Amino acid sequence: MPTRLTALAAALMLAGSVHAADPIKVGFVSTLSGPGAGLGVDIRDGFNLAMKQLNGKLGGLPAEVLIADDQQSPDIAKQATDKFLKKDKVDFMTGVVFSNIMLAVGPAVFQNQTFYISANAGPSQYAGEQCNPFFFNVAWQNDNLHEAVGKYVQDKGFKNVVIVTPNYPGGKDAVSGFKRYYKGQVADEIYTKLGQLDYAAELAQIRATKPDALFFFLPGGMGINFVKQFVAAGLSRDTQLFAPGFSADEDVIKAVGAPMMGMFNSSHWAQDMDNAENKRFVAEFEKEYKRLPSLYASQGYDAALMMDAAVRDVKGKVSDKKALQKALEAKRFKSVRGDFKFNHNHYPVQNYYLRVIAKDAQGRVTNKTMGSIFTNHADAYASQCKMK
Amino acid sequence: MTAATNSAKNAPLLDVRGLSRRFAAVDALRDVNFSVEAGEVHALIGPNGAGKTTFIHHVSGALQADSGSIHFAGHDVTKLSMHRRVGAGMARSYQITNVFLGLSALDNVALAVQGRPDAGSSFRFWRPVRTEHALFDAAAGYLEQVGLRDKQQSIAGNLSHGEQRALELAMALATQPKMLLLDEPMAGTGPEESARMVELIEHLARHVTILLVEHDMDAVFRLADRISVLVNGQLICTGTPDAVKNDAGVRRAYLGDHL
Amino acid sequence: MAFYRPARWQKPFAFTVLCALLALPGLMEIFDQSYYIGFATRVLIFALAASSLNLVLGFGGMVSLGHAAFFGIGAYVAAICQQGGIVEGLLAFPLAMGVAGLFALLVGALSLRTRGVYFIMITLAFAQMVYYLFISARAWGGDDGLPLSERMQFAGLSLTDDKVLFYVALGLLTAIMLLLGRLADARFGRTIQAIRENETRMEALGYPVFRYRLVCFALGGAIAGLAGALLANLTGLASPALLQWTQSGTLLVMVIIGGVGYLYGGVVGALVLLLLEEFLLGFFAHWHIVLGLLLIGIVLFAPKGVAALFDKHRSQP
Amino acid sequence: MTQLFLEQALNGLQFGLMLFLLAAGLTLVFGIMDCINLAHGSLYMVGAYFVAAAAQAADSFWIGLGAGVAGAAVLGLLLELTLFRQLYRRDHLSQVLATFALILIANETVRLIWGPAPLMLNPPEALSGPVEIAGFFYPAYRLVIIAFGLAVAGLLYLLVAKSRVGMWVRAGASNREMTEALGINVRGLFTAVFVFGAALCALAGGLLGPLLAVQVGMGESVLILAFVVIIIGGIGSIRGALVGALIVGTVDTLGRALLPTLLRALLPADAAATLGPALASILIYLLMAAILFFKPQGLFPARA
Repeated sequence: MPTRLTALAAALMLAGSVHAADPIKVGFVSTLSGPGAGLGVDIRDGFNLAMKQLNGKLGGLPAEVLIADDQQSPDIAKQATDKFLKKDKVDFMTGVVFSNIMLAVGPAVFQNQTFYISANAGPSQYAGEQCNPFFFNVAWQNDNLHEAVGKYVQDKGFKNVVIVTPNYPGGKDAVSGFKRYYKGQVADEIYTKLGQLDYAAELAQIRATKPDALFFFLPGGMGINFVKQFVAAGLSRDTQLFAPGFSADEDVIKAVGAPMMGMFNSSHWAQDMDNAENKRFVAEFEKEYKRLPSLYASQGYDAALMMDAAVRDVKGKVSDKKALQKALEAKRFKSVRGDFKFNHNHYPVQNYYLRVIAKDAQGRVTNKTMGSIFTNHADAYASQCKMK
Repeated sequence: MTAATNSAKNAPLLDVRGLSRRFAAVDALRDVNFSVEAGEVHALIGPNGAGKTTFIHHVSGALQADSGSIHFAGHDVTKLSMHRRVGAGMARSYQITNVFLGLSALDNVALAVQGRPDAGSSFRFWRPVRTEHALFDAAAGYLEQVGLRDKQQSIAGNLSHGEQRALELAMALATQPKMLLLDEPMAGTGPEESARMVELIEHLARHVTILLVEHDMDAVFRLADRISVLVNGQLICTGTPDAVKNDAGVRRAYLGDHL
Repeated sequence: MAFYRPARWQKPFAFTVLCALLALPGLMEIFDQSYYIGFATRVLIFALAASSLNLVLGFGGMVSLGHAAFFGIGAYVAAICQQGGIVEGLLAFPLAMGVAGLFALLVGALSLRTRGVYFIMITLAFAQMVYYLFISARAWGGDDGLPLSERMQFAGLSLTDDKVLFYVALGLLTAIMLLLGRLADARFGRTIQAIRENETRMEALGYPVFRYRLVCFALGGAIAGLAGALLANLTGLASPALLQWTQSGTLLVMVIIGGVGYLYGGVVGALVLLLLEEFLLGFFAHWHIVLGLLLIGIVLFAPKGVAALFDKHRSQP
Repeated sequence: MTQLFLEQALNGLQFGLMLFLLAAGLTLVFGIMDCINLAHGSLYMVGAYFVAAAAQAADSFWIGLGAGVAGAAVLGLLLELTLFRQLYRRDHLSQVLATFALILIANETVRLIWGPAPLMLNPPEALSGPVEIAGFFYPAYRLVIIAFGLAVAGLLYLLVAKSRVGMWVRAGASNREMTEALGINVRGLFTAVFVFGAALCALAGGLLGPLLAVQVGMGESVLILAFVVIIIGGIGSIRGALVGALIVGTVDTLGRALLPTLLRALLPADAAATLGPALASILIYLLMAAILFFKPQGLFPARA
């Protein structure tokens, strides 16, 4: 559903001649409807907030953001991407939430020599052997947040863990990430259908297993339902819940509320992080959208900042792909997560923190940063990437 | 019935034995024994709701009986589907006119010719039908037999009721039947048309065996060699028109109902 | 519903359109609109799929709500072939047709024994079963679908060039339309149309109705399989979404918009629907509301176009 | 193990009863009006949205449920009067097309009004926790759903089997012409049945809302299941719908729970877990095919 959202300076468009400036075009294909919609909407809102702060410009040039909903379906995403690449001839692509969709649209984007700035999906394929000069991930590699949880669960001495993830590439990455640092017994690995909403059967299975900890990665509405049903089934009495930040951020907290308090999770970003960029981001996001930003929103925001800095760096000459790649790699923007740099595979090397869900000073249930789990952590696949 | 009976030389063309059928709580047909000899016109009569149409449906294969057997031309057709019975030489016309209204009279009959086993398979995907002259020549012949020679190119929907019934007869004939099942061919026709229809059936009867179900008693007594009477799902009498006319049971069932 | 009889202008008109289409890719390149070559290819492919349903629904009178299954199977066969190293379309496309056709034969053999709503729902249920099968098959990509790492070849020509794919799709559509046009007028077409009009009468004329219906159903499935194989090449993905029943509904809508039982009904319907989608969507994101109202309008106020063609008093599955 | 089995059986019962609420209306519309209604799932979706919206506005789940069900009944009434009444006498193709169009309209309208993101509906506070039964904890809310389902099933039984209206409905399902000939206001009866079906849809949607998510497209997948239920049960039969729904609910839930365990003995964990749910969903269709093979009219054919 490509709704043409013209974020370009209207005055300039109306006053200037048609040829005056070819705007920088960004194709934004994301999941904006269905159970995964919360994620895409947050990325979009974060991205748009940055565009607003930049006065609708990227690197000082007028910019246009074309938005399409992939409905969490790989082929709708492919169709929309194709249109953006071939018809609108966009300069950047971004927005995809889910790794399976990323893998479906990636080849067409790379073949077209268009830069993809992933604000979320970080499949292991693109971090390792299939790494590509045109792919950047401004968020994390899929495994990272799971690795952080795995390390924490290991350090805390849990011995019997059940893992629940959806059956898709991101879910596989989650399991391998978690198990890379958690060395104890895994009582059961439960794979659900992507988009599943009723977990009655799985919860009964978990109850029968009697684990002391449960690690789950269920993005969006799936996680919301899972936590609600987990609590309703009375399982929270005997089993400690752990999740990556994806399953314990504002979207889930807002829907589930107080029952989530005390749940530990991992993230590379938190809304209480103490730096000027983040304070401005959180305050303005709340003002604009009347809710707290999630990590997805922070990633969308960073993606826009990253494009802005790179376009400025090449002085608007986005057709010079080599120069643009260098500029993107240089990472000349200030991220809301604090400092980080790109690895040679175009994935971030950054810190990961432990968060816990608790009430903040204003009495809202939200995430609180507890300390760091990893510092300057890179992903496990970078060594397989032959790109320099 | 056994094969021995069927192979007997003078076996009837159609031989129905012990046919029964129940619908819910109603006995539609009860142990009906009925036969049609080759070459005769055999009429089946009975009051409304006696089960005549149900009986015809069973003979033609539109319905399957609970018990009993049907033999046709020496073959056991009890379990055969309708189109196989047609292949064995049984053709039927319908109470309600049943032709393809959108096609010309000639096309209607050609479709019937095309369905014949000797006309070859209809799994032909390329050659336009209109170039298959053999089908249309044969069809024209049947139209002539029923007196519709001048109406070949008329769309069936534009024909008069009587003409449509005649067209249906032509289609039935085109299947080259050994026996024609005519279900109330006079229904809904005016006096003039009925007279023509009676003539037509008389004419056809010279070539083909006919099982006739009809309400029009004048027509029945004029056409039939033998008459069977069905009352409440039971066959109460079979015989020559005169014998049936004088049968006490028939008078009671039939006339008694009316008087 | 009358038997199919082409209008006199139909043939020259179709020929003119064909000639115009031959020039389309060149024109699009001149105007730097090569995106629309892909779009036009999509229209051609859906025209093929809708025409295959039109054969089943329009000519055969079978209201199938599971046609997407054959469409999707064709796409998967193409993707599996490509992964398995069979990249020649001359080999893979007939294979896709064969597998889809055989499956249609199986589904038809089971569901054509039923009538009315049962037939509609059973075709729907079979399609849904296929959908779940493919979703579960990890080897074939499960939920994510099976990607083609590269487009196939056709008679040695690489389909990676959008223009080549366009011409191949155009050529195949032309060939199939030619076949369907001849078929409608040949014995087989006459027979299935007559069966649609009056099943019992045809049975009473000695036609093995079931067999003709089944062949018609399977042929429709095979052609849908061809369309699916082409679509997989266009999008580079055999997606389970192609198998979903809503896809069957969309094909049905195409046929009905274009004209049930008209030779070019599927083609016109695919063109109209995809054009509407491509251009209305930009203006009104919720254009499905308009489409829905339009369809209801067709049903209620243009029964000549739809309902009268399938008179209830006549038999139909 | 018995505990696990018992819990899964309860889950199956809960799922089956919700399917019954959907299938009951559908089977009557099919059976009596001979009308195929693909938009039945949309009534379920719209009903759920009504309930969610009303619950948010009133800040009470129960008020929301009542208001939402009433709203859906009114919508059903409007649809029956304006559209379905025209469709009953049409051929099935027209019905398929018109009700497919309704799905498109319903999905888009809901998206227009409530946006593309799912609505969240929370169960009443008191029911959000677990209760202890037979030595294990079970979500209180699921028990409430089961209670509702059983109550509706009981009510329907009384209504259809014992009341005069029910007699007409049964008569209508088995022989429409006869019922009309007996001078019963069939038109009014149709309207009433349709409205009742719509209300049951909304009830199911509203009750499942807190468990699942209220979102666009939620009606389509459940519609197919409802179809399977009534094919198995026999079109037009309430009893068939109940039995069919319980069979489908139990087979689906138990299959989903036990097949992976079974398969795990034979296959690696993730392969087993992948195959399991899919096999379980196919299980229903295989069951349907088998039942149709032996009883083409379903288990409880309404028509003789």
